[in-house]
This record gives sequence, structure tokens and C-alpha cells, in this order.
Amino acid sequence: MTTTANSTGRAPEAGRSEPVLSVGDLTITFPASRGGRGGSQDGGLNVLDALSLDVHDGEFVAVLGPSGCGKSTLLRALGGLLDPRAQVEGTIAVPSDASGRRATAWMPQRDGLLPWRRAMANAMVGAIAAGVPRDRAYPRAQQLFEEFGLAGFERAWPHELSGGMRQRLALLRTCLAERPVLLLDEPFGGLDPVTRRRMNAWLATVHLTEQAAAADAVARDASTTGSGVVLVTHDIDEAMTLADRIVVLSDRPGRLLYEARARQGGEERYDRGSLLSALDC
Amino acid sequence: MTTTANSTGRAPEAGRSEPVLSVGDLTITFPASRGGRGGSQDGGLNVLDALSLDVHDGEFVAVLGPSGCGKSTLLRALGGLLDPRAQVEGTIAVPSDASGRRATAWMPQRDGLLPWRRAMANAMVGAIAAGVPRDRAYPRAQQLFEEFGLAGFERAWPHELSGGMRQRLALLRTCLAERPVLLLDEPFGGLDPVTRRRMNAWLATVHLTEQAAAADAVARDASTTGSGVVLVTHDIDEAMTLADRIVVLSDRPGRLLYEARARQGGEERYDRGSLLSALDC
Amino acid sequence: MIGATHRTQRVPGSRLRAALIGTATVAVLVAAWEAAVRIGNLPPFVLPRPSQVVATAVEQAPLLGPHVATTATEAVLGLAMGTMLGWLLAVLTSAFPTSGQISHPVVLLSQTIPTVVLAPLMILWAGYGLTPKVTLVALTVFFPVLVAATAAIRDVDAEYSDTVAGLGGGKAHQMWLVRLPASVPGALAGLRIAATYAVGAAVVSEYLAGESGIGVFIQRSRKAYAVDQIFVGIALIAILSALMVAAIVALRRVATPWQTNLVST
Amino acid sequence: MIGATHRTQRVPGSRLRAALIGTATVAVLVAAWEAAVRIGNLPPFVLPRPSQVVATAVEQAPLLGPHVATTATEAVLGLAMGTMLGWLLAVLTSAFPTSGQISHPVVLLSQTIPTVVLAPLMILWAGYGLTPKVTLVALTVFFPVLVAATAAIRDVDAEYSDTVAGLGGGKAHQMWLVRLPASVPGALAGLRIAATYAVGAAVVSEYLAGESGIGVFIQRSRKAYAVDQIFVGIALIAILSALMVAAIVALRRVATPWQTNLVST
Amino acid sequence: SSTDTDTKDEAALDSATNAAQPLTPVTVVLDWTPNTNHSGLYLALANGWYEDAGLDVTVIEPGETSGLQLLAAGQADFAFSVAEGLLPARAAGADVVSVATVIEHNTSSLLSLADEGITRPRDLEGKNYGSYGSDLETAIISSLVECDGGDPAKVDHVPLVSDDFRIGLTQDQFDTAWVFDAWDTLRLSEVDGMDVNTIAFRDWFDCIPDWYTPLLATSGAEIESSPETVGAFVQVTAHGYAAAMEDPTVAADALIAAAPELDAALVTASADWLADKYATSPQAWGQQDGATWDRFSQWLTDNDMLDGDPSVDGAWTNEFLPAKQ
Ligand SMILES: Nc1ncnc2c1ncn2[C@@H]1O[C@H](COP(=O)(O)OP(=O)(O)OP(=O)(O)O)[C@@H](O)[C@H]1O
Ligand SMILES: Nc1ncnc2c1ncn2[C@@H]1O[C@H](COP(=O)(O)OP(=O)(O)OP(=O)(O)O)[C@@H](O)[C@H]1O
Ligand SMILES: [Mg+2]
Ligand SMILES: [Mg+2]
Repeated sequence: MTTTANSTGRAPEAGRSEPVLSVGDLTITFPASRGGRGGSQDGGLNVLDALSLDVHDGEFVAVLGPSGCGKSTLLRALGGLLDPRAQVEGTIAVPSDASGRRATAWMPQRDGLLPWRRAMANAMVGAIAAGVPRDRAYPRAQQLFEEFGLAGFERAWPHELSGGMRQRLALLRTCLAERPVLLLDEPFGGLDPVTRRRMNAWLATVHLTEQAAAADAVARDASTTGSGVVLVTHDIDEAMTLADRIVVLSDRPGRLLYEARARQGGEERYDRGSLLSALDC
Repeated sequence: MTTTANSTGRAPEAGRSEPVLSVGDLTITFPASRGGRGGSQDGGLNVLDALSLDVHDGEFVAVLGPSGCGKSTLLRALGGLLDPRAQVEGTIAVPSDASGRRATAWMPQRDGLLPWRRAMANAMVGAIAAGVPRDRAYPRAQQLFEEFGLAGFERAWPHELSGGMRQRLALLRTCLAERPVLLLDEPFGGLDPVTRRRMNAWLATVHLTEQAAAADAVARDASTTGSGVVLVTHDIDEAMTLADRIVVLSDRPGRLLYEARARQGGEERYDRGSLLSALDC
Repeated sequence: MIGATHRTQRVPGSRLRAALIGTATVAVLVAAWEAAVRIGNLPPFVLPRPSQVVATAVEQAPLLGPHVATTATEAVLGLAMGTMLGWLLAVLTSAFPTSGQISHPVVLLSQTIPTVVLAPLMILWAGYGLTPKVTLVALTVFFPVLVAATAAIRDVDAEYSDTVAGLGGGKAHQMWLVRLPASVPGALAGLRIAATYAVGAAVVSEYLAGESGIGVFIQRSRKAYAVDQIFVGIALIAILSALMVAAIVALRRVATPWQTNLVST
Repeated sequence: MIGATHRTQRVPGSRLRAALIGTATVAVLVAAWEAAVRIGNLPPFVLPRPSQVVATAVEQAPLLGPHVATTATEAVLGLAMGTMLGWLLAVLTSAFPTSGQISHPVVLLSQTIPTVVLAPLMILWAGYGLTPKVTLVALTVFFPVLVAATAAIRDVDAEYSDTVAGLGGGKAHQMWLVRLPASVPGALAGLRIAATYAVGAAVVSEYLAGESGIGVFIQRSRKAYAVDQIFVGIALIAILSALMVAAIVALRRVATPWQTNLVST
Repeated sequence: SSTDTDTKDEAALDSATNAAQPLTPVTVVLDWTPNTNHSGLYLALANGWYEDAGLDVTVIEPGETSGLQLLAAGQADFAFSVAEGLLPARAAGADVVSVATVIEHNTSSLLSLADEGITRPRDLEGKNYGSYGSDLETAIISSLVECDGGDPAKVDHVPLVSDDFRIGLTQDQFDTAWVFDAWDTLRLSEVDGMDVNTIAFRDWFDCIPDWYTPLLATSGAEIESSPETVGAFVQVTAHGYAAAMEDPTVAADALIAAAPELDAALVTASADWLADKYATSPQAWGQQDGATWDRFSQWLTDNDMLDGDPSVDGAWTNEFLPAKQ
């Protein structure tokens, strides 16, 4: 059951242009763990099942689905970070930059802060890894520490930060990489509602503009395509507010269960009812 | 501003009996980190400010508050797990069992699964640490693996589990400890809405009964008090559904901003409006 | 655009590869040695050619068996004893810091007193048999295991001990559930160092008062100016050491099944 | 019910305490030694009394300065060189497994060839000066650093390298941002082992060809059958080693500021 | 060698008849790895002569450990040692006694390559002497050079790296070194065919003292408690050396059988060379001379190498040897 709704102004119609990022018939199976996983999973665990998904230029795609269905695995596959033991079938195509590297920036579900770097140094990891010059990244980082409510914690060690602060720092780090395609794995999971809405708004407005600029910059060098965001979340409201398209995966093995495009103009961007019923399956 | 609403049948009126767990005028300050935290936080970070909180027998208290206000720090203080460098003022009283140990079971915000133990062995850590006999804990663990949707993953390593699966496993482990007082730090943070509600319901019904029984068992040995739950969450609906009392902390340093008891009988257990406005402060 | 069409990808047979590269390296080294001696025209008493050494080894083969057996026995027993000792001490001192502060100077002394000084005392106490040699090997071995295991225990995330403590676990539980398993990779790194030293330590202990063993063989060969025999002895030490290290690496796979990133070394 | 009223609690002065306990242990050991010799009535030729040793040390004090300086120089230089070497090799081989597979046999050989065999070749190549001794110390030191750092790098959570790779970081970034810092605690554990061995290695290298140094002092004393002087030499080795270890422990506090759980050892 | 087999059979018979009487365990510590200095011991062992005398002999190779320490500590009954070790040990309070000298005179010499032209002590001027670093060496070399009219200050002492003198001499690490003729000199000249010169100490006893190296020592306590065992052991050993002097080939075979790692050519040459050096006659093996002990002890004292009184008279005895003086 695949439902398609209208698209927003930014996101082009499906099939109209080459997708920025594309997954075709992706099936991922994890082998039995060493010493056996035991129970029904022996002989391998099928996580994603013939999943196809395109992200077009400027599009913001939210991925929803039950816990353990393969959302993080999908994001890892897009980021080129899959466990090498995983068996992968199907096609994955992601944009690359001038130097031939993936044009993606991935934010792991468990923040991935480096224990041996202070908060600011952890933020700069994004810039360093992506090759963003320090004199551009550092002032921006300072400003984002302010905006993200982390000011004063520049020199704190990760273990001295609260769970939500860690997550904000991880998002900050990801944004400093200035990559055209963002792969965000539950970036707002540990935040209180107020902070969450604030961060949502920030991502929607400020960042998407900058990201498109980054994509343009990359595109000028290479002959690559534009920008995009893939956001994994469990928050339906967040998905409906932010995303141009919502994708719901089924229980493991994750298959495409539901897909909807945001309605242009109107008050209700999505049909909440059908979305909820897809999630309740 | 402290608001008090009606109490449910289970939770006794405030002041009517000795509290199970009690915090008086608790102020916690973290010293400047090694090499200085820099910025405004130099000279120490005041996290909790003169916080007082009683939990009575059988009571389920939800703690809400902005990210970084000190919720996890409060739970650590109750569990006796505070960073030894923290400066603590005020009183903390928690129940102890027959052998003089704290009668609490703490679930950390970041699951705390041991990488060198498979899923089932990690679950059993709760029973082992709390001294619950294996022949009682193991069948229960098997049953809970089923109920928590983890069946088939008994022999998986923690890094082979999804974020939400890890969190469910951590909760499972905490419950196997069979302690009268539960200290849960965002136990349902990484779960999709469906799984989340299912886990909520499980905690509300099945577990609370068993936990009261555990408290009775402990009480029979020693002359200690009953059971209780302190739940840190960012989900307002979850708090309203589960809790007998909701406590909202202010921005750092965390002070008591709002307190409400669930109304007995009626449809709306809490006044959503005043709760939301407290959170929006 | 990075694109890929996947059909079940698998990790290559990296263990076989490692073994092949290792063998090739040794072969190249030996060839270089042979060439160096021939080209440099070094007299055989400075550095014999590997071909000579092999010839001598073949010739002496019947003699070597008992020597090798003696040394291997000492090394294996000493390694086992020393590892146990070092690991236990690491776990103990991490649980009771005072015991560490007390044992620290003794441990340091045990590592700094030269064997030549220790040996007469050791013979005084343990006689001439296997005991003093196994003790000397154990003394060499226990230290790297102790230090590396202690470091591993210390570096383990406080999160894990807190989790156990937060469930009501006492010192013993933290030890058993967290410190002990957390110390395994470190102890194995120490053991990897120790295994390399064990055979050498056994050989040195044989210099002190031996009747059999590779050390005795080398010592007799040295005094008899039989340089090629000395190199046979060295080759035996290297081979035995390599076997010990291989055993430890294999042990690591078994002892830390949760670690998937077990590459090389 | 566990209750507590808190007023600012602080960590006790555990470093002072550790130093006191350590000193006390050494004092007890020395007293036990004195008592054992007196009660066991051992000839000083077998084991001299500590009081005798102290008397000899005082008497010989003017002689000792240059010897100690030589040995300390060799040990410190060798330790620095060996550590650099071991650490670099660890980082390198973790990034390029093939380089590890190639260097592995060479490294093993370098650790198993007895010094007595290596020394003449070393002198052929480097002469009598400081170089061969520093080289021998470095050769002893680099191995524990290599192994412990390699283990630490290998055991670092894949999560961290993934994070850097997921942001576009290449091999070099993963090395610089993750592997190198992650190897620091391990390298320090190796260094802790190495520091204990460094002085001893310098002393052994002086046995081989020295004109000055604690090793020369001990060797001369042995040839002169002056057992009390030998023990003066041993005491010097122990003291120098203890100083080296103390320096490494201090270095650890500086080099790993993110670790708060820096207890004992 | 049919006589060899005969004696072995006899020994076997003897020990079978003596089976009821348990053998007395005796531990002997060597001063080095097995070599021709120990020929008598190994020959006696091979022939079972110790068993015949009621002794069960265990031989220990001490490596770096001094046999005298083991004697003093009661861990050994006999030790091969040297006079320059025994006297300081006594001065330090160890009751160790020499019961026989293995070789009648010191067979040390200074070895050099013939090209260097070092034929007498004063030729050492301007040369490098490869030194073990002991005071005794410095004193002996100085005495030799000075006595021969040279300037000891002009001899350069460099450390010995390897005990393989071939490396040191040919690789220009040093020009000359202190060696033992019966082993090192023979190795280089006879076995390796190198062209070498020696300055034998025995040719310069006017300048330096003679001393006993190696010798066979036991402890005063052993002599006190079981003089019969000491007597039996020394007598059988003397018998062994006497036999070695009479038939060096048999002695060499016994040694090679016990330590097959040794170079047969070297052992044979050494056994031959030593046959008439152990003593003036097979019957006289082991005899020590009070005057030699006194002169050496005095020389050590004069050169500050003896700290205390070794009571020289108690340092040695010929009492247990077969032919008493
Ligand atoms: N490295 C791995 N090895 C084996 N199995 C794995 C591995 N990584 C993930 N899995 C399994 O794959 C399945 C999907 O995991 P994934 O992390 O993608 O879920 P998810 O959709 O992100 O869930 P959540 O919302 O709980 O984070 C899970 O059952 C998990 O156990
Ligand atoms: N060990 C520590 N050392 C120094 N500062 C700390 C330490 N632990 C926590 N803090 C600081 O205390 C404050 C409160 O942290 P805490 O984890 O209690 O917040 P929280 O309310 O749980 O937030 P969240 O909802 O984001 O988890 C934070 O500013 C954090 O930086
Ligand atoms: Mg996930
Ligand atoms: Mg928290």
C-alpha cells in the first residue's frame, strides 16, 4: 500500500528529475551472530526487504517505523557505514563531492561524541572530517552553541553533559560538516518538547537554506546533484511539520508500508488519520 | 508556584504517612571541570537548587523539565550514583532492604548495557546485582523478552540491537532486580509511539502490582516502607497517563516549578493547560 | 554520485592472507640475511649464513628435542602462573586500592632487580629444579599482564559500574560483572607482551643453573665458539615464541567474542 | 532507610595517602630484609644487610654520580625513542593492516633475539658510544608500547570511527581524530611497563660494552666479589625505575584529562 | 676402547652389590659450561667411579651464579672456582676452602693477532686491551707492562663485547684480550687456523704472581660435618684427572658425550694440550703450594683487591688428595 500525496513547492515531483539519492530493491540481512543469536533468528536476520526510496533535490524525507524495523540500518547503508558482515542486495546511489567522497553527513542514534574531546572540539569534528576550513567553521560553531543552548559548555567533556545536551551537540557537529545530504537518526530523541520544537524550527528554516547553498557549492565543483535530508524519527508531529515526504516502514523486515507527500498550501500538510493507521499496523 | 491536585486511590495524601523516599532542600553543584569549563560556568555549575520532593508508598511520580535542568542528576543522587566530585547540600533519604542496601533500581538514560554480555545475560545483570535467585529471574526474563518484543534476540550482543531494543532491554533488566523503588531515566525515549504505549501500559499494570509485592517482601524482613516509581520523561501524555503526581523542574538550576496530583475518578487526570504552561515557562 | 549494486558481500579470508604475508616476510628476511653475509663477505663467526644454520640444525636435531621440551615446559608453566597472578592482582588492587598501594613497591622491585642477583637467592629458596625457572618466567610475565589489565579496568566506562551499582550490586558484583570482563582485553594485550617474553625469560633462567634447555644449549655453544649453533638456538626461541603468541591471539578470539573488530596483530 | 545530610563532600587526598603507604611498605620490606639476614645468619657474601648496603652507598657516593648520570641518560633517551617508535608503529599498522602483517615477524624477532647475540652486531654497526645502548633500550621499550597501543586502538568502539567516517572523514581523519587519541591510554599502559624495564635494559646494555653506568659499576663489583656494592647498584636501579614510573603516572594525568576515574597504580 | 667398557661393567656390578647402601648425594657446581677443565670429573662420572665410592653426583652449570655463593649458602657441596674469587669470599666471611687445584699453574695468557706484533708485555703500549672490567685485570696488565719496561698508562682498556674473541680481534674492537690457553688460544690457532700470538702469564711469574685457576672448593662446614664424603669425592676426582692425563682421548670422549654441543675438534685439542699441564704427574694432581697462595694473597692485598683478612692458611688444604705431601 503506497499512498502519494501532493508535493510542496521545494520538492520536485517524483520522477521529474534525477534523484539526489536513490535506493533500489534494497535487502539487508545480518548473519547469525558469533556463537549464534539463538531462537528464531538463527541463520541470519533479514532487516530490510526490497526497499526502494528516492530523495530528490531539496527534499526532506522523514522515515518512521516500529523500533527494530531497520531505520538505522537504512541510514547506515546510505552513509556507507554498514557492518561489513551484513549481506546487501540491491542498489544504493548517493551523491559525491569533488574529491569523490560521499556528500552525506550522518548523525548516529547514540550521539557518537568522542570522550577525549571537549564539547567544542567535538563539534569541530564535523568540520575537520568534512574538510570545512576552521576559520569558517569555528565562528559558526560558537554561534550555534549559543543558539542550541550550549553556551558556557564549550570546554565541558561529553560525560559532563546531559543526554539532551549531548544530542544537540551531535546535531551541531553534523551541521558543521556542511554536507548537501543529511542523514539524521532520531536527532531530537532526548529533548523536552519545548527544546524539541525550537530545534525543529531551526532545522527547518536556517539550516535548509544553508544546506542548499552547500549543495550548490559542491555542485559547482563536481557535476553532482543537490541537497536532501533523511530524518528518522518516532515523533509524528515532527515528521508532519518538517518533512516534504513521510515514509513508513513495516515491522522487521522493513518494507515500504506507506508513503505520503506534504500537501501544498493547505492547513493540514498530511492526512493524520491515514498516517496513524499506517503506523498502527 | 506549587499546585496540588487530588490524589488517586493508591497514593496517600501528602503528609499522611512517612514518605518512602524523601529529598529535602537538595542543592547540587558540579565543580569546574579539569582545565576549566570555560565561559560562564567557571567556578562550578549549580544544577539543582533547594529541591524538596517526597514519594509516598505506592506513588508513581513523573519528573519533567527542560533538557539539562538536572533530572538525571536527581535520579543519580537518589540511586547513590552521583559523581564523587559533586558538591551536595541538603538531605536525601531512600529506603533500604534487609541487608542494608538501597532498595532502589536505577535505569540510566544511556541504557548501560554491558558490551561483553549477550542480551539475556545483560537482562540477568539486574537479578544478579539485586540478589534475585536465578531460578525465579530466568523464567521471568524469558517471558519478558517475549512481552517486550525481544524474543529471538536472547543471544544477540548489545551492538547488534537497535536503539529502541537496547532501551527495552535496559528496562527489562531494571525490572528483574525486583526492587521496591524504581528510578527510571527516560526509559521510553527511543521507542516508536506504538511500542511506547504498549510499554507504558505494561509498566502501569503488570509491573506496579509486582513491585508492590516486592516492597511487601522487603518490608517483611526489615521495618522499611513501601514502593514507588520516579520516572523522568519528556512525554507529557506519558506522564499524565502513568503518574500519580507530576513534578516540573525549572531551567537549570532545577527548582520545583510545578507540582500536580492526578484527579481521582474524572476523565482528565490532570489539567493539561496548566501543565503545558508550566513547561513553556 | 557513488553508486553500487550489491550482491552479498563478505569479509575476505583475512586470516589466511595474514599468514601468507607473514611467511613471505620471513622468507624475504632470511634471503636478505643470506645475501648480506655473502655480499658483505662477513666471516661466519660474526654472522653465519642461514643455510649453514639450517644445516647445523638438521645435524643437531636429535640433540635438540629434550632441550626444546625443557624450555617449552618452563615457558608454558611460567606463563600460566604469571598470567593468573597478574590478572588476579589487577582485579584485586582495582577493588581495594590500598592493596595496590602496598603491593606497588614490591612489584616494582620484582621487576627491577636483575636476574643475576635474584638467581642465587632463588636457588637458595627453591633449589635447582624446575621451580626457580618457572618462578623467574612467572615473575617476568605477571608484570605486563598486571599493568595492562589494571589500565583496562581503570579505563572502563564508569557508566557500566554505575549501572550495576544502581541495581543494588555491591563491590563483588561490580568486580564480577564489570571489572573482570572489562579487564580481559587489557589482560590479553599484557599476555601478548608476556608471551613474547616468556620463552626468552625461560632461556635466561637456564643460564643461571640449568642442565637442559635451549639456554643451556646456547650457553654451551657460545663457550665452544659454535656460532651456527647459537643461531639454531635463537631460531628455536623465535619459533617457540611465535607459537606462544599465535596461541594467545587464538585465545583472544575465544575470550572476547563480543569484539567484532578483531583485525590483525 | 538510608539517610544522609550533606555538606559539600570532597574526594580525600588520595595521592598523599598512596605515597605514605608506599613509603611504609618499603620501610617494612627493608626491615624484614635486615631481620632475615640477622636471624638466618646468612653470610654477607650471600646477602648483605641493608644497613651495610647503606654504609657502602655513603662511602661510594662520590663514585656513583657519573654512573647514575650515564644510565639515566641512556634510559630516558631510549624510552623516548622507543615510545615514539612503538606508538607510531601501532597507529600505522592499525591504519594499514598489511604493514602490520609485514612488520609482525620482524617485531617478534627483535624481541626474541637475546641481547648477548645482538650486542656484538650492534657494536659493529654503532660503535661503543651511547648509540648502541640507547638503541637496545629503545628496542626493549617499543614493544610493550606497540602491543598495548595496538590493543587500545583495536578495542576502541567502532561507533567513534563510524561517526567520523559518516561525516566524510577519510582514513587520515579516523586516524587523527579517533585512533590516535584512543590509543593514548593503551600506549600509556605500555609505557608504564616500558618505563619499568628501561633502566634495567640500560644496565644490561652496559654489561655488554660500557665504560660508565650502573651496569659497569655492578659488573666491576661482581668481578671484585663486592656483594654490598652490587646491592648499592640494585638500589640505584630500583630508585631510578621508580622515578621513571612516577613520571609516566604524572604524564597520564596530563595526557588523558578526560579520564576522571584515575585511581591508584 | 674396551677397557672403558670393562670399567663400566665393573661399576655396574659394584653398584648392584652396593644397592642396599644408599648413595650419598653430592652436588658439584661448575665455574662455566662443561669444558676440558672438568675432564676428570666427567671421566669419573662416565666410568661410574663416584657410585663405586658411594656418591651420587649431580653436576650444576651455574651460568652467572657464583658457585662459592652456593657453597656458602649450603646449596652445593663442591664448586669449581678460582683463587681470586675464593680469597675475597673468605675475607667477606664465607667459609670456603680449596681442596685441590685443577691445573698446577695459571694457564692464562694475552691473545692477539700475529699482525699486531704483540709478543711481550711492553708491546701493549698504544694498543687496545679488551677488558672484562675487573680490577684484577687492570692490576695484572699494569704489573706486566711496567715490569717489562713499558708505560701502563699507554694501554687503552676497552670493554669486551662478546666472549667470541674472533669477532673482537678481527673487527678491530680490541687488539688483545685475556684468554685461557687450553680453550680460547687453541680454538683460534688450532681449530680456526688463525695466526695468533700469546703472552703466557707463566712466562712472567717474575712480574706477577701465579695463582690457582680453576680450583675445586668446598665449604668448611662440609669438611667439618662429613670429611669422608669430601675425601671420597676428592679422591675419585683426582683419579679421574689422573686418568685424563694418561689418556686424553678417553677424557675428551667422556666430555663430548656429556655435552654433545661442544666442538669435538676443540675438545680433543684441548684435552691433549692439558694432559701434561694439570700437574707434573698424574699422581700429583691437585697439589697446592702454600707459597703460591701466600704470594697471591699478598699481591691482592697490596693492590687493594682484598678487603679484610682471608686467613690464607685456612683457604686451602691438600689433606684430601690421594698423595699427601
Ligand atoms: N551489526 C548488527 N549485527 C546484527 N544485527 C544487527 C546489527 N545492527 C542492527 N541489527 C539488527 O537489525 C535490526 C534493525 O536494527 P535498526 O537499528 O536498523 O533498527 P531501527 O529501525 O533503527 O530501530 P530503533 O527505532 O529501535 O532504533 C534489529 O533487529 C537489530 O537487532
Ligand atoms: N559529572 C558531571 N560533571 C559536570 N557537570 C555535569 C555532570 N553531570 C551532569 N552535569 C551537568 O549538569 C547539568 C544537568 O545534567 P542532567 O544530566 O542532570 O540533565 P537532565 O535534566 O537529565 O537533562 P536531559 O533531559 O538533557 O537528559 C547539565 O548542565 C550537565 O552539563
Ligand atoms: Mg535506530
Ligand atoms: Mg537526563
